[in-house]
Amino acid sequence: MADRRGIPHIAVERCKGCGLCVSVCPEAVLSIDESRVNLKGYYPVTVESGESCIGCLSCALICPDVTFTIELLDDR
Amino acid sequence: MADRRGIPHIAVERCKGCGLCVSVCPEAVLSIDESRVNLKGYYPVTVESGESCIGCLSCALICPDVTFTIELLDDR
Amino acid sequence: MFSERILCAGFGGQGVMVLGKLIACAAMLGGREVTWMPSYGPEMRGGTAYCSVVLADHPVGSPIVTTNATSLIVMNLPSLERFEQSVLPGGLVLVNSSLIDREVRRDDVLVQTLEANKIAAECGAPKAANMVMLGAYMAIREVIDQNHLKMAFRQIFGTMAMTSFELNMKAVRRGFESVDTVVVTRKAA
Amino acid sequence: MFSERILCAGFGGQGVMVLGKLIACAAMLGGREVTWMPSYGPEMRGGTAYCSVVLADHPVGSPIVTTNATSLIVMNLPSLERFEQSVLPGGLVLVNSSLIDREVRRDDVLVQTLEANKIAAECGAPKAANMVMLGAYMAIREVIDQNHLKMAFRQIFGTMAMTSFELNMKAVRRGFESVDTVVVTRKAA
Amino acid sequence: MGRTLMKGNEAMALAAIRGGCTHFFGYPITPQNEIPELFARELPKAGGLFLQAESEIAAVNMLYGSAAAGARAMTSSSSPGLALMQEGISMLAATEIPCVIVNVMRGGPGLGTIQPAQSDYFQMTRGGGNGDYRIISLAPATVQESAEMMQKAFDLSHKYRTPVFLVSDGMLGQMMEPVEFLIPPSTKPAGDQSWVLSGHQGRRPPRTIKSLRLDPAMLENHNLKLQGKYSRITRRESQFESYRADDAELLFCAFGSAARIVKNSVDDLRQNGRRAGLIRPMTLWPFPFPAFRVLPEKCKSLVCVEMSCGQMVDDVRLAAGGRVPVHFYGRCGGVIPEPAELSEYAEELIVGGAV
Amino acid sequence: MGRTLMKGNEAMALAAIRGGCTHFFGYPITPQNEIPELFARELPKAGGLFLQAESEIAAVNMLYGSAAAGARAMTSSSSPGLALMQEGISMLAATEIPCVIVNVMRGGPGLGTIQPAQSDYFQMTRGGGNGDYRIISLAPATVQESAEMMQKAFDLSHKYRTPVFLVSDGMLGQMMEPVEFLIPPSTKPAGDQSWVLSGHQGRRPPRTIKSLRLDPAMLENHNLKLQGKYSRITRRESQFESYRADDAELLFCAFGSAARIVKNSVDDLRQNGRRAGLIRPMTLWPFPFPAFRVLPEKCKSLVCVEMSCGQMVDDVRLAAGGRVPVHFYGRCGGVIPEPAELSEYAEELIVGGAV
Amino acid sequence: MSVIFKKTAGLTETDTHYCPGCTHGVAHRLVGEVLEELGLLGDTIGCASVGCSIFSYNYFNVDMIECSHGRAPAVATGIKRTVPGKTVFTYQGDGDLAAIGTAEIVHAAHRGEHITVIFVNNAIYGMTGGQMAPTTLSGQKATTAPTGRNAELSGMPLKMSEMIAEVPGATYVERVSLHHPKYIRKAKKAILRGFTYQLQNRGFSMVELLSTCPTGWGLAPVAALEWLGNNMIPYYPLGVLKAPEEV
Amino acid sequence: MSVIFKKTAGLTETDTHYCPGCTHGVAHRLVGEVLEELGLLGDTIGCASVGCSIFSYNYFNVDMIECSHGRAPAVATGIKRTVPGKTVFTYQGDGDLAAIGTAEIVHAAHRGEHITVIFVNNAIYGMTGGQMAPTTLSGQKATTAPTGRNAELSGMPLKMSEMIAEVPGATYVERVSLHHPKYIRKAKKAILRGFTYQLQNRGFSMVELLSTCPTGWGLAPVAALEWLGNNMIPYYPLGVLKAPEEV
Ligand SMILES: Cc1ncc(C[n+]2csc(CCOP(=O)(O)OP(=O)(O)O)c2C)c(N)n1
Ligand SMILES: Cc1ncc(C[n+]2csc(CCOP(=O)(O)OP(=O)(O)O)c2C)c(N)n1
Ligand code: SF4
Ligand code: SF4
Ligand code: SF4
Ligand code: SF4
Ligand code: SF4
Ligand code: SF4
Ligand SMILES: [Mg+2]
Ligand SMILES: [Mg+2]
Repeated sequence: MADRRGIPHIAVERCKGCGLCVSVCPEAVLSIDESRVNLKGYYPVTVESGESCIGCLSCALICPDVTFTIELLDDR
Repeated sequence: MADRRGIPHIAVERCKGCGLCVSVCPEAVLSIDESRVNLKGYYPVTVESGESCIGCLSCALICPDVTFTIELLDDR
Repeated sequence: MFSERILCAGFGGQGVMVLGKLIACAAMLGGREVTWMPSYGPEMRGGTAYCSVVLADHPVGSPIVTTNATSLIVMNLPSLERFEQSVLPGGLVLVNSSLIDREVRRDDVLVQTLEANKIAAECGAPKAANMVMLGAYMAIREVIDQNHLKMAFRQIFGTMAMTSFELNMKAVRRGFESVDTVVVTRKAA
Repeated sequence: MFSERILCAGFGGQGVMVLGKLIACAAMLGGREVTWMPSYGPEMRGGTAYCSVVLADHPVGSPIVTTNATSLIVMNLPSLERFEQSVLPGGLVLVNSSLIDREVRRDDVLVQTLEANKIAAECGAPKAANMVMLGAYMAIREVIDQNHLKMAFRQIFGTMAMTSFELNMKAVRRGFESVDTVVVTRKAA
Repeated sequence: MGRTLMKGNEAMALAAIRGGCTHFFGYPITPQNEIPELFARELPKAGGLFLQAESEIAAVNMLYGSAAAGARAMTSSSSPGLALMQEGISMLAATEIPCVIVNVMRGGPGLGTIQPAQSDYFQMTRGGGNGDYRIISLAPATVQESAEMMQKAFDLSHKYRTPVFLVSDGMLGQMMEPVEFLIPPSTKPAGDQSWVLSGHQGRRPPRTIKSLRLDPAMLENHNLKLQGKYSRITRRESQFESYRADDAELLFCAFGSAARIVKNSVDDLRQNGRRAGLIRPMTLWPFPFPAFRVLPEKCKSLVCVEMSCGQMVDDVRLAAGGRVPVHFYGRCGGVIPEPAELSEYAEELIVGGAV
Repeated sequence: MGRTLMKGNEAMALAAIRGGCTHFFGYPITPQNEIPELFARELPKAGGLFLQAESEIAAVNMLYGSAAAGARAMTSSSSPGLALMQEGISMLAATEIPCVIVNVMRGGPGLGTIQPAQSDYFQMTRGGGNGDYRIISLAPATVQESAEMMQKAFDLSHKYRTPVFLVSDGMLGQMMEPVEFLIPPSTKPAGDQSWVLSGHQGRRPPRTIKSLRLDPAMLENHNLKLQGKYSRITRRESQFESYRADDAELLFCAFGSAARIVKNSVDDLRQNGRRAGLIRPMTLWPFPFPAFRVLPEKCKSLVCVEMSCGQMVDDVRLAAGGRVPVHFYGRCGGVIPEPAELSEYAEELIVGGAV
Repeated sequence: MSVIFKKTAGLTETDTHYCPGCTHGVAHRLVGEVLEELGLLGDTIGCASVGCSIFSYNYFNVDMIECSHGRAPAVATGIKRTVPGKTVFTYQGDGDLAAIGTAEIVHAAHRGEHITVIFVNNAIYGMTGGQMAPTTLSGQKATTAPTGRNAELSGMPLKMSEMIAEVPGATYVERVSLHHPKYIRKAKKAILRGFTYQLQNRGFSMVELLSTCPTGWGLAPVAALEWLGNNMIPYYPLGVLKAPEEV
Repeated sequence: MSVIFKKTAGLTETDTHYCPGCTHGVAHRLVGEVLEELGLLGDTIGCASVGCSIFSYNYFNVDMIECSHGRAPAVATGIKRTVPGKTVFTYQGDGDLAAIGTAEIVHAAHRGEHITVIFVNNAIYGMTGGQMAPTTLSGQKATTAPTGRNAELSGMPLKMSEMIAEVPGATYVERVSLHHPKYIRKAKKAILRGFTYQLQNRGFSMVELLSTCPTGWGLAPVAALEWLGNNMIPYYPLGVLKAPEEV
């Protein structure tokens, strides 16, 4: 499992900055980006350390706004 | 128990002739009197063999129109 | 303008509703305008059931007969008590004397009594006292004929067993005939 | 007849409702007729919150300020987008330039910008940007005085902790003063 | 079929089936029980569905779902049951769902009685639900007409995509009269089905049936659209019967059961040389104002007769527009007026100089 | 207390408590939630009871029970919630139970919107429940009046043993205005309690509160008794405000929120030299017909303004009785008219020669 | 000589309008007796529902209120919350309680209202002429189920007592029957228990009484008793469904 | 490289109006995914209820109808009985389903309607601003319970699933939670099962989803997830309350 590599993509404009994904990511991949505001007026989430992503889908499962698309790097 | 003696009194004008009391009397004390019609227009129940009454109250308990008053002959 | 306003009244089980329906239906088949209107609701329970029938040669307005009946058909005592005053002077009161043991007190109506229950029993159809009354009514008020009545039976009961149809018609006929044979009390109109 | 019609608008958490209430209440205590009317309902959620305040010397008819505002107090960009056209020519647009980085496009209104969030933070009350705006409004439109404002605080917040009261009043004062110290863009009326 | 003797309730139910009604949802209440009972017997045979709901509220909402899914559906009830349906009816009107709702009126207020009355005129013509909406309201006066109007009700409801009331009462519902089914049975309307919920099959965008519009401008537009429809209906669909009215000095106005009784007394009055007549609204909404536009030249007064304490009289007054006085005669609580008392009332008006 | 800035909803709730209200039953709905929320906070402190019901139907029936047991009780809701209460309201009227029901109106039909409207005028003046009954219907136009009318509502309801509506809307309910509580707090009415359910204690025959009367004559009598009460109320309790109406050529008629806006445009029109005025019904039922009995000599037309598609206009037409034309101007769906558009409309009428 | 049974003072002198043999009358008597025995007649307010028992306000010797169809538990709530010292009960049929009044009964139980509900289940709408109720048995005929209740169309009969017993606020729920004197004695005990819990402010109590409707069922009165015993009891088992720990 | 998660075609492109962190969005996604996976999007009719989820008709990629508050199960009944071949579901909040709509949900279950009910229990009235619901926990604050729900006044919170499971016509009732990815996976399975039973015409299915309302609860979104786990689950135990014998 530690070998599994995921790539999270975020539809940033749909994000409401609720932080649920951040709270459930086991690898601390995500963080809220307080440096900017999206069109909806929220601080959106951002991929902080994409390389740690294990493609566990937790973020995608909990995100109420379905912002995530997750790819699996299957060549590893 | 066989010694117990009851006297059933019937408020005949309240009787609707449904026959429920007749059906539950263990001693066949009661019967419907088809020879007359009460003011309400029903064949009322009548005490046919009062001497057999054991005062079990079955008739009184089942009568939907609360026609019965039952006395106990306690000198026996 | 012809207008016959009938009240049929009795106990719940005596078939007064059907009696009224048969009159209305037969008259309709005879070309009249008719209405039939039941009493309805919980007060019927165990109490008096009655219906109003209006026969006319023009569209009927009120189907309810209250104080202006031209005919009253009563099957039991409480109904006579309740409706005796509803008949217009000169009207008809048809009394089932099997169950009504008092006289009609009005002296301005036509009274016909007959022992409908007894006659019905004699026909072998003890429940058909209403048919006996119907027959008597037909004899006195000549507004419906036997043919239309037969058709009315069909319409109301659908395909009815032949035997019960025959029994009912027999009771009707006996009622019809009894008007001449039983004691008739006619008081001045 | 005196009539001041104010729109206060911003994000949900920015305190625009309270800002409006304080203006209305202080003006009432100063003897004016006033109304305050919020936007309400689920569309508020996360979106723009705004309220209308009307101050007058006669009973107020419509409490809703739509196209005829005499003053607009905007705390964020979406609110400016939405309400910029609602101000009457010659009216006032008070802009929180901490969160609004574009210019007012109208050239027929009086524009005052101030960095309310920054000033509030400087006061040690980072959430009191609305109070800073209030102070600036009071400085420009002389319709309420500090005393009535203090009484309004009591009426609206009840017994408020003295420290937070002082902090809020400090923010109001800094807003009041800032009107002379910050860059003022006045366009021809 | 020829003429058959039938209760008004039965005639309505049979006519509905002929009118193509396939789904009935209802809750028992006197004096309309013959309607659901007949449907329970007959609809399954015709391949339709009779479903007893747990309440009138459930019934009207089942109706909503069924009609939204494309059925010719209906419900029926009596006065207090109608009161419970008001929210649902407002919803049906707002979402423009075609369906038929029968009210076999009984006396009120509250539980009142199970005897006939006409005291739901307001309920039938001015909502009771919230918001601006109108329901076409048909008022038969005979069993024959009950049947005919029932078939027509379905057509109207589809023509205008709107619920339609059929307003009967305990008298019309319970009485038997000869009926002949003359209108041919309806076949399914080929009309516009573009609003029906049917599943998008991936071939079109999803459909939504809804009433909520949080943007006031949008809701106002929707209301104006509805009002436009209501004016069209008002212009085209109001109906009345005029009975010996042409030269009437005293003009009655009455509907349904009351109207049949008034006819008797018009005849009586005429026989006594009084020039009486009747205008009978056959649609309660739209009220037949055109019937009153030109009053008979000699008309001296209008007399509104209702089996209520006076509700339609508002519309009669509006129709009269102050040109002639409007009198009111009403009986209520299940009391049915007699022709004689109406004639007497009219005579008094005439003698008193009111006419 | 002096003048306090307060929402209309809050003012009504506080005034109710001052008016002696001890029991509140209600179900949440926008835009009236401040009412139950204030009661939830304040009633227990005052020894009263706030109970959240499972629905509007339950609320109105709890109200019925509570008031029948002698409480000064009330409920409040908004348009669709009122639609659900119709059966219960008919029952309250039939059994003559004093209580107060607030409607903070929103736009319809159906769910419509949560924004203000006046499209429940019919619902508030012509039932919607079954049967012949009327509810006193008070329509404030300011927050101050909301408070005053609320206190008055309880007194009226007890005076006549009848439910009373307080008709507010989303605008009046949500807006803040200065309020001063001038009417002294009510103490419990010493009035007739002979109908209250209290247990007979073996000292009197059991009491029954009921609406059902199967004998038509009895139900008709009961209805006539109710109608007698309604005529007394009609004679005594109708109320209106007349604003610059004495010499008006163009006379507006509007109530509640719409009326406040009309006042602005009356002033505007006057400034432009137009003789405009306003009659503002403060009671919707009884409608203030006396206000129109004598129209200003110069009055050339009436203009009914409503935040609806036109409901009160029926009553205005009845009041006008054909003497002057009645025009209608309405906005709906949550749209609130602006004084300017009303003035413009009036100017057009004047220029067009209608006035 | 001593009188061992006479008509309770809990009932008025008015004769009932019930059909011959209808056990509504028995239910009335039991409630009247219990209220009399507990000395509560002067302090009770009863809520009549819409069904054949609507006229119960004429029969119980207590203050009574007529409630709209199904709403008696809400009305009772309003009363009890206003005069908590009074004893408040509802008397409801199965159409009233198990169909249109479902929300009101569930939520009175849910809130734990200190009221007693007398639930007369006769598996039919008696008053309106024998329509199917939620409680009508499978296969049982009714005017709106002319070929008998069909579970495919209308589901299996609803067991209200089982359902209400699941509601946290319900304190005491028992089902009893009125088809035989032996059972009637038990029924009375249950009613007594229901009112006793109310007196102790121990929350919501409901007693379901299986009852006959000879008219609606189209059976003679005695046959109706038998039908109840043979058909209803197997589907609606008798007994306590919920009771509080005794204190 | 392969996409292992992307937005389902069961949802439209419209952004939701829900507050940040509100798990209504998660519930929507699960329903959308299940419908997509079962290939039902083109053949489904959804019933939106009155609550925060009223606009769900804008979000689900299926035909939808707006239902009056509480009445969705009756509307769904009308639809399903008219087009039995379509998949019909309701999406209801706890105020909608457990308060005003109690009768409708009980009777849809009672009749064994072949529909699937998605019951989003967030223990509060979200839409109207945080009033107490029948499901609000003991002690939990709400705008109409300013000092917290008081069981003496309002009873203990209502367990709808337990109650509905008692109704004979209910086929499948399960309670799941949305507060954590692990539970969300289970929730999806439950929803899948609910719709599958409907496809098999096996009667009424209901899935209760414990959900958050950060706004109504006055908690930050993440804190709300925790609150759900710590407070709701102990009172509303998760799991299958009723399921059919597998065939
Ligand atoms: C709102 C409303 N709907 C319907 C009715 C008609 N109705 C009167 S009694 C009744 C059912 C009675 O059945 P039940 O409660 O089982 O009592 P029973 O007569 O069997 O004792 C109905 C549906 C009504 N009065 N009010
Ligand atoms: C008849 C009616 N009563 C009340 C309302 C107001 N109302 C709208 S949503 C709602 C409650 C919503 O709560 P819930 O069902 O729990 O959904 P949530 O918002 O929590 O998801 C209420 C009471 C209404 N629209 N209609
Ligand atoms: S897939 Fe798992 S590891 Fe990757 S970002 Fe999401 S939660 Fe973190
Ligand atoms: S869960 Fe979704 S909405 Fe919330 S912060 Fe993460 S990406 Fe944004
Ligand atoms: S008391 Fe018992 S024995 Fe005596 S009559 Fe009654 S039932 Fe028969
Ligand atoms: S049970 Fe009562 S009513 Fe029936 S026959 Fe016996 S005494 Fe008469
Ligand atoms: S109809 Fe049935 S329940 Fe009603 S009184 Fe008659 S037997 Fe009893
Ligand atoms: S109010 Fe609550 S339920 Fe509604 S959207 Fe916001 S968080 Fe979700
Ligand atoms: Mg029953
Ligand atoms: Mg909720």
